[in-house]
Amino acid sequence: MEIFQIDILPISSAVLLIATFGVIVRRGFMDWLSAYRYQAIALSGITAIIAFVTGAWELYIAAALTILIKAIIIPIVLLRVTGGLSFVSRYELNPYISVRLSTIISALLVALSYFLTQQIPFKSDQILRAYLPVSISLLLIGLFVMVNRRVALNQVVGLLILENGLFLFATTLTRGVSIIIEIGIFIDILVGVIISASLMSRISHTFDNLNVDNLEQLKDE
Amino acid sequence: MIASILAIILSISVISNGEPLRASLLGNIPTLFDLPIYVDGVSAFFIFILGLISFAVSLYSIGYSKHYAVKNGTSVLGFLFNFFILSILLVVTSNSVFSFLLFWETMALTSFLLVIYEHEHESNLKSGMTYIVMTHFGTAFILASFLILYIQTGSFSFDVFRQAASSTPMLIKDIVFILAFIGFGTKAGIVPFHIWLPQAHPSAPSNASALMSAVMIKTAIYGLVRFIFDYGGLGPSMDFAWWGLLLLSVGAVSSVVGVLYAVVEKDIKRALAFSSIENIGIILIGLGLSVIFAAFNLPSLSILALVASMYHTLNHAVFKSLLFMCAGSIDYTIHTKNMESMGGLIRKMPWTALLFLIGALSISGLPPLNGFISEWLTMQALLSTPYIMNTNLQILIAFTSLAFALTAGVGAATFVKIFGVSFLSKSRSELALNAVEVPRTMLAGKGVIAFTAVILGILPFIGINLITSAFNLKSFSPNNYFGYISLSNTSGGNFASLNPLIVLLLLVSVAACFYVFVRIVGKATSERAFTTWDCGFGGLNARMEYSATSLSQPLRKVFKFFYKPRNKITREVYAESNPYLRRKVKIDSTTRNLFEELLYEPVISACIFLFDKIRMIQTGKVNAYLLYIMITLVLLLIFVRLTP
Amino acid sequence: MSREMIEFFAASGFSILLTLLISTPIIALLLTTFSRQKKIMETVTIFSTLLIMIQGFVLVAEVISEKSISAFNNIFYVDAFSAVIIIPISIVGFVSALYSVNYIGRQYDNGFLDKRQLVRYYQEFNLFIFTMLLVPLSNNLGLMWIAIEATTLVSVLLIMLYVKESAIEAAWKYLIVATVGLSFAFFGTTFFYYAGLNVANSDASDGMNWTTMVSNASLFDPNIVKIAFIFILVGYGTKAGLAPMHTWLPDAHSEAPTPVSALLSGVLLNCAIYAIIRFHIVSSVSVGPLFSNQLLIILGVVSIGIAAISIYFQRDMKRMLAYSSVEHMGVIAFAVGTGSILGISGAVLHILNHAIVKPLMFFASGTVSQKYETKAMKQIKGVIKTMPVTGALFLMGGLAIIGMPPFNIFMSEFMIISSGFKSGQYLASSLVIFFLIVMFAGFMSHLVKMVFGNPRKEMKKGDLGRLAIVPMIILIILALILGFYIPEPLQILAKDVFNIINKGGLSS
Amino acid sequence: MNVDIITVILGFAQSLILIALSPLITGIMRKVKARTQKRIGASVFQPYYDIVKLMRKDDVVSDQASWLFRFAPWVNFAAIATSALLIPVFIIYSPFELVGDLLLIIGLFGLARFFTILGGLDTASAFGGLGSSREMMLSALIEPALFLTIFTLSLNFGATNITTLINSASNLHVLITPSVLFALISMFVIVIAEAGRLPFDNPATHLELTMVHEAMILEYSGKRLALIEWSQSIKNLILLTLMINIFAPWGIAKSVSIETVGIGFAVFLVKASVTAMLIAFIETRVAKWRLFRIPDLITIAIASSMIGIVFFYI
Repeated sequence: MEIFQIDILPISSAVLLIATFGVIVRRGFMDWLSAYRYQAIALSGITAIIAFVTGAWELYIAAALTILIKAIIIPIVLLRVTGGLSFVSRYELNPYISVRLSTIISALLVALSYFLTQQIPFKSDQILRAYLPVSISLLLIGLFVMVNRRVALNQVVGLLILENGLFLFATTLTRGVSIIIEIGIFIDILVGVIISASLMSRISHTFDNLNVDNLEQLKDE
Repeated sequence: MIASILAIILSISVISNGEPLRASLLGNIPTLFDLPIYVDGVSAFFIFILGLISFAVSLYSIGYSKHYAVKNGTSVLGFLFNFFILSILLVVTSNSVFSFLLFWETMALTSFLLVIYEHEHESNLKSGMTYIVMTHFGTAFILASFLILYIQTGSFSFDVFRQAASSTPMLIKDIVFILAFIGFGTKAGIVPFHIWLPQAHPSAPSNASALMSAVMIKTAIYGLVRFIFDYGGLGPSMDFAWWGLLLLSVGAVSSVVGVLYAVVEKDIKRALAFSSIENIGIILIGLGLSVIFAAFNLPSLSILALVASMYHTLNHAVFKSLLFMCAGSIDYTIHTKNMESMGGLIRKMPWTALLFLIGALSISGLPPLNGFISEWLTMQALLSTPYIMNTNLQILIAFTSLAFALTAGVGAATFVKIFGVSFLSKSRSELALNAVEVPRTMLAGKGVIAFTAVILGILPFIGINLITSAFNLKSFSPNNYFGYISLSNTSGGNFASLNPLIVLLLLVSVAACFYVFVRIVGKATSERAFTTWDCGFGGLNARMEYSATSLSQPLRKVFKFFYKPRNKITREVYAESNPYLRRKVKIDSTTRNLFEELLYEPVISACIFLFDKIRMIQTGKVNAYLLYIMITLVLLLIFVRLTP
Repeated sequence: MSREMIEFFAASGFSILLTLLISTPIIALLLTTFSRQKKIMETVTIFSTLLIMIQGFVLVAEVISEKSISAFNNIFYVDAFSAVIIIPISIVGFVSALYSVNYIGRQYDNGFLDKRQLVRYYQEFNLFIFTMLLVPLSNNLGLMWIAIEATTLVSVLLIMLYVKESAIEAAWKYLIVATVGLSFAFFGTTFFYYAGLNVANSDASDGMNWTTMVSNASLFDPNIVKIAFIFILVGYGTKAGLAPMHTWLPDAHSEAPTPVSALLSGVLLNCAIYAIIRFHIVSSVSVGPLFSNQLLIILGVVSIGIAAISIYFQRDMKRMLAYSSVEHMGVIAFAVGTGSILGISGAVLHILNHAIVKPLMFFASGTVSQKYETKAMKQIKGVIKTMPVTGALFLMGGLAIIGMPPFNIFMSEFMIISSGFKSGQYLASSLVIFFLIVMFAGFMSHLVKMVFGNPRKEMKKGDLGRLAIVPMIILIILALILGFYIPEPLQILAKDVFNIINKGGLSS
Repeated sequence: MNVDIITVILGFAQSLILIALSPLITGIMRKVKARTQKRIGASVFQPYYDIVKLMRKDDVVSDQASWLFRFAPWVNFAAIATSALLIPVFIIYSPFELVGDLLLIIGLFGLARFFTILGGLDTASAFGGLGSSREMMLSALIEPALFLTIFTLSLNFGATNITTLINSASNLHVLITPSVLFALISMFVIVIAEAGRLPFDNPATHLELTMVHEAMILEYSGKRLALIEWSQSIKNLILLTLMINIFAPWGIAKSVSIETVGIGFAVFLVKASVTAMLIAFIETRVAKWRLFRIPDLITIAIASSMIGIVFFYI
């Protein structure tokens, strides 16, 4: 049991990270979507693991919800939106920072998150030690993706990564005590995605692509 | 207007029974800051000035506001005007930091609204902006100084400040004084914070500018007096000497700069505004001297200087309001403030001319009018420098007196010019030709003030005793109003003395005697009118006479280094072949305003440049926005991580 | 206040009040949804907001007497500080509902909006009110987070009301930036909760409750608390428009329909600040006030500075107002950071004052821009001539917002700056004064140019409808009164808030 | 000194004498000047004849002129005559010694000048304006100089009250301290300037290039012109008297008796005429300066009195 834990925790976190890097290195939207799916699945897996370790039954629900919402509903919604979109708006052609450099930067971010979490007393809590840095790095990487990408869709993807980090963090720390909150968060995310989806469709109707560069009219000139 | 009369009565009553009067404006309404009222002699003195001036000016406004009635109702003007008076009144009576600042800002606001009352002209808006921003800037300094006192004493009440004055450490006092000086100085229009004054005063309706120049900028003097004598806890100690020095030198600079700009000014109200700067300078000189004397423990001289300064405050209030009202009357009838298009008004509006003449005489400090008295007192104060046991100070004061003398001389020239150009000789424009005398109420308003000026001139002890009792100083003079002002020197001999009443009598009697004498010697002779001698060319016209610009041309040339005049000469010649045969030569001579060019413009442009760079963060790129968040977060996190 | 007391209150009928308060907007929402008639929707909305206002005041009265109320086993907890937020919500909600009738109605008549959008507007309006009400009421910080997130989503929908490029852009930026920020906020919240978990004596069930957190805060691990507070500050700071996270704010506030802008500026920002301060209390109980005070002061000064500087360059009326909101949020943060009684009561008053004056300004500018058919300040001249009443109100509001007496903000800013000096923050306070002057100059010059001067010839005189004027009149009267006189209850509130913030949270 | 009725009478009389004598001094100056220029020149009493003649003549007044034009000469004369009443001439006493001091005299001169300038401006003549503007400039500079001189004197003699001042001056044994010397220099310059003599102004010409004062009063005629001329020479004599009584107070009567007063009067006459001659000589030596070099001269006066002050303190 102990051994199992010791191995499974780092491995699962590694899987999660790999899935995340998948988003960074690839260019096409579909690839991200798949990467995001993997990430979601990994996430639910981790949730299940935590549930198993801590024996908190609510977390199984959380895991199920994760699968349901993140791996199924959200991708579908996004596909709906981007269905009628042109090639340009579905592929990130020229991000601000090149793929290689962005990979390095996200690696740095991971390192940073490990560095930052050093001062938190884990009280020899394996789960925390394994997942807290990962969740923070997910947070930072998600933000970085949003900063870096020019296409609205990809920013949403970044946002989703960020939310995943959030979710992982929450489950890791709170062990899913207040399930109401969890559900509320899920709903929030869902609504957020839906709204952003409708916004994106509106953007694409108005500007006939999803390029964020269109959205620079409002500024202090 | 009735309020103003009440104000006079109140102040007189307070002065007469030196007992300070206390009240709370909001009674027992629970506010975090109540608005206490505190009227002692000093406030009462300023209330008296306010009451006197506002009474006359309100009288004047009755007629004057018809000027605006045609455009839009006078109700707004009236409301602002009265609110303005009220706020000034409350400023000089309020007894806590909060209420003081509250009414101070209200005063600024109402005066600002008065300045931009004619908001059809862009220029007025601009000058209004300059004014309100400058005065706000000043208020910030005042606030700072108050707050330092507050930290020191832990209370907002002026009473506590008074009690704590002695215990406050000198360093704090110095800082507070500097801040307060800059703050109030901005309101008073000392150089180099004066630039709003010549813009704001001309823009306002004349009754308002009369009040602003006569009373509002005096509230700054009030504040200074309070700070120096009450909260500064001025005492016989060398530490205070440099306060006086500062006041003195700034006063000297202000007076010279003000008068030098005044003398070359073409716009009558601008000229008056500049001369306000000059007079504030003179007041500050007196104040500074009084502080210095006090610091060197020479109470009687200190009293002399203080009296001189306060007397000049009173006088300036009187004649400056008079002059502004006259300028307003001119504007009222011929709708211009430019002296180049006036002239010959003395025939069209004799009474206004007479009143303006009185004002001009007294502001030029000529006997036997009130201006002379206060300048005489100030000069005497300057002449008493040998008592100060510090050579450097003595020499510096000597230089100050040079500045003062220069001011007096050029000041007289200024008003000779203003009166001469605007009232005398031929009318320079159609407007001036069909000028008419202004309605009675306006004349009445001016008349009251002019009368006061004469009275204060020939019976100086009315004023002096008012001041001495208001500031409860021990009077250095007999109490009968016809006595001599006399100062004795070290050897007990008579240092100097003056009795303006007798001077007046002498003048009149001498004139009378010699009139008789002349009539006896040269029999009765007739008088016939003929055209002015025109060197036989025939037909002198208005374009041949001296204009405002040409009158001041020699002075402009003498003080070239200061004015940096630019003469733009445009010639039209009949034939290119002969450039000396000209159809028309046009000379446009403009003087530069050094302060705006060398001080303000660079600073402002630098600030704007900097700000322009800073605001560029609003790029409009959502990515950039996210980046800011990321950077902030990471930096803060690292900060926390590194500081356990 | 002990747990038994809280139980007692929960058991007795006070929670009914809360239930009513919360359910009112929901009912209104349903009514609007079913009756799609313009008139009915308007009346319903006005009525509901009026009801909310009354209930809000009753609740505040309760709070003043009872110090704190909690209900639904501590998911809801109302104390003086919540009351401070509830008052603006109820007032601004009511007046903007009033104003909507004229403004939105006019848009509808002019065909800028169609029927569907009109219905949507009123639905979302009520929903928005509901979500905002939830924030100060909820004791459970997770719930509070959800409420704030919900406000974001609803307000995004409201901004999307117009199908304009600019509106879409603003909505997008708002959505993205605010969501990111809020996820950080959630991070922080969870972190705090975790800190609570580490404390032995607390059972996990109500660990999310603010009351529990504060009572245990002294035992928290300082490192965790610090990191957590950073996240909170950045997160909710984004929502509160503290620089440099304020960048979305000018766009969103300027593109929203005017009544909504009023709500966003007047109330929503306060809600976010409220959240920050709640956590500020916890962290100052745990690691001492110095840490969070410093951060608040720094962010506050930066916000004031950037806002003041940007105001000078603005061309769009509503953007300028938005920046001034940023500036005022900065002032509030600064005030809380100074932490003395003067500062806190100043902050309380400032929250209230800003919530009174800013909507006034938005309404006025909305009316003006409807009259002149532009928001560009260059083309607006001589408002005082074309619309005497609105012009006068506009001028007064402007003077109030830049802190001129005899209006209310002057008083609160005076208190705040003096407390800044009092608490020894000389540099920061001097900077604040300086930036306030800059802001004054910029704002004033714009205001004067708009209000005075000569309007274009073809402009015809006349204000726009009584319903456009009435709300402004109400507000300006409030502003004037509060400029001189602070009613007894308010002073009590201020004192209580001070106790809450300084004396270890729970007022008692 | 003990004040009795005779003293008062004398004190009053000396002022009248001063007023009466002033044209004579002007005449002396002219005579000396003529002589030095190898001319016979008019008699020393010519100024009296002129004044009387002018008084008998009709006035021609410009149709532009207002009441101020008619009023100005009287104010001018009254002011100057009044200031004549204030100064001790040959006995150290003036009945009005407490009425005013040197500063008052400056003030009265200012008053006189004020009205003269206005009178010059009133008639809309180009000459008047020219004269007035130049006079404005000069007066604006001369007044500070005069004030500073008085400053120096009051430092040295501890008063601005003339009687006290002269008294203490006459009591001093060694009079020429550096400070006083500098005061003297500036005083002398001022006297010349105020008298409107060369190099400042040339009272003899009527060319717009050279004249200042004469241009201003160009429009006056008859009685008023007489008054102006007279007041001008009174003013000169006043300044002369001040100068000699302060800087060379030898022989001035300190007590009232026939011989002292006689001596005093005689000495006064001698000193006055000598100084007048001196000025006249100087005038023949120099040419009229360009208008804008004159400020330099006045600046010299100011500077020297400043130096005087500094010397006093050091």
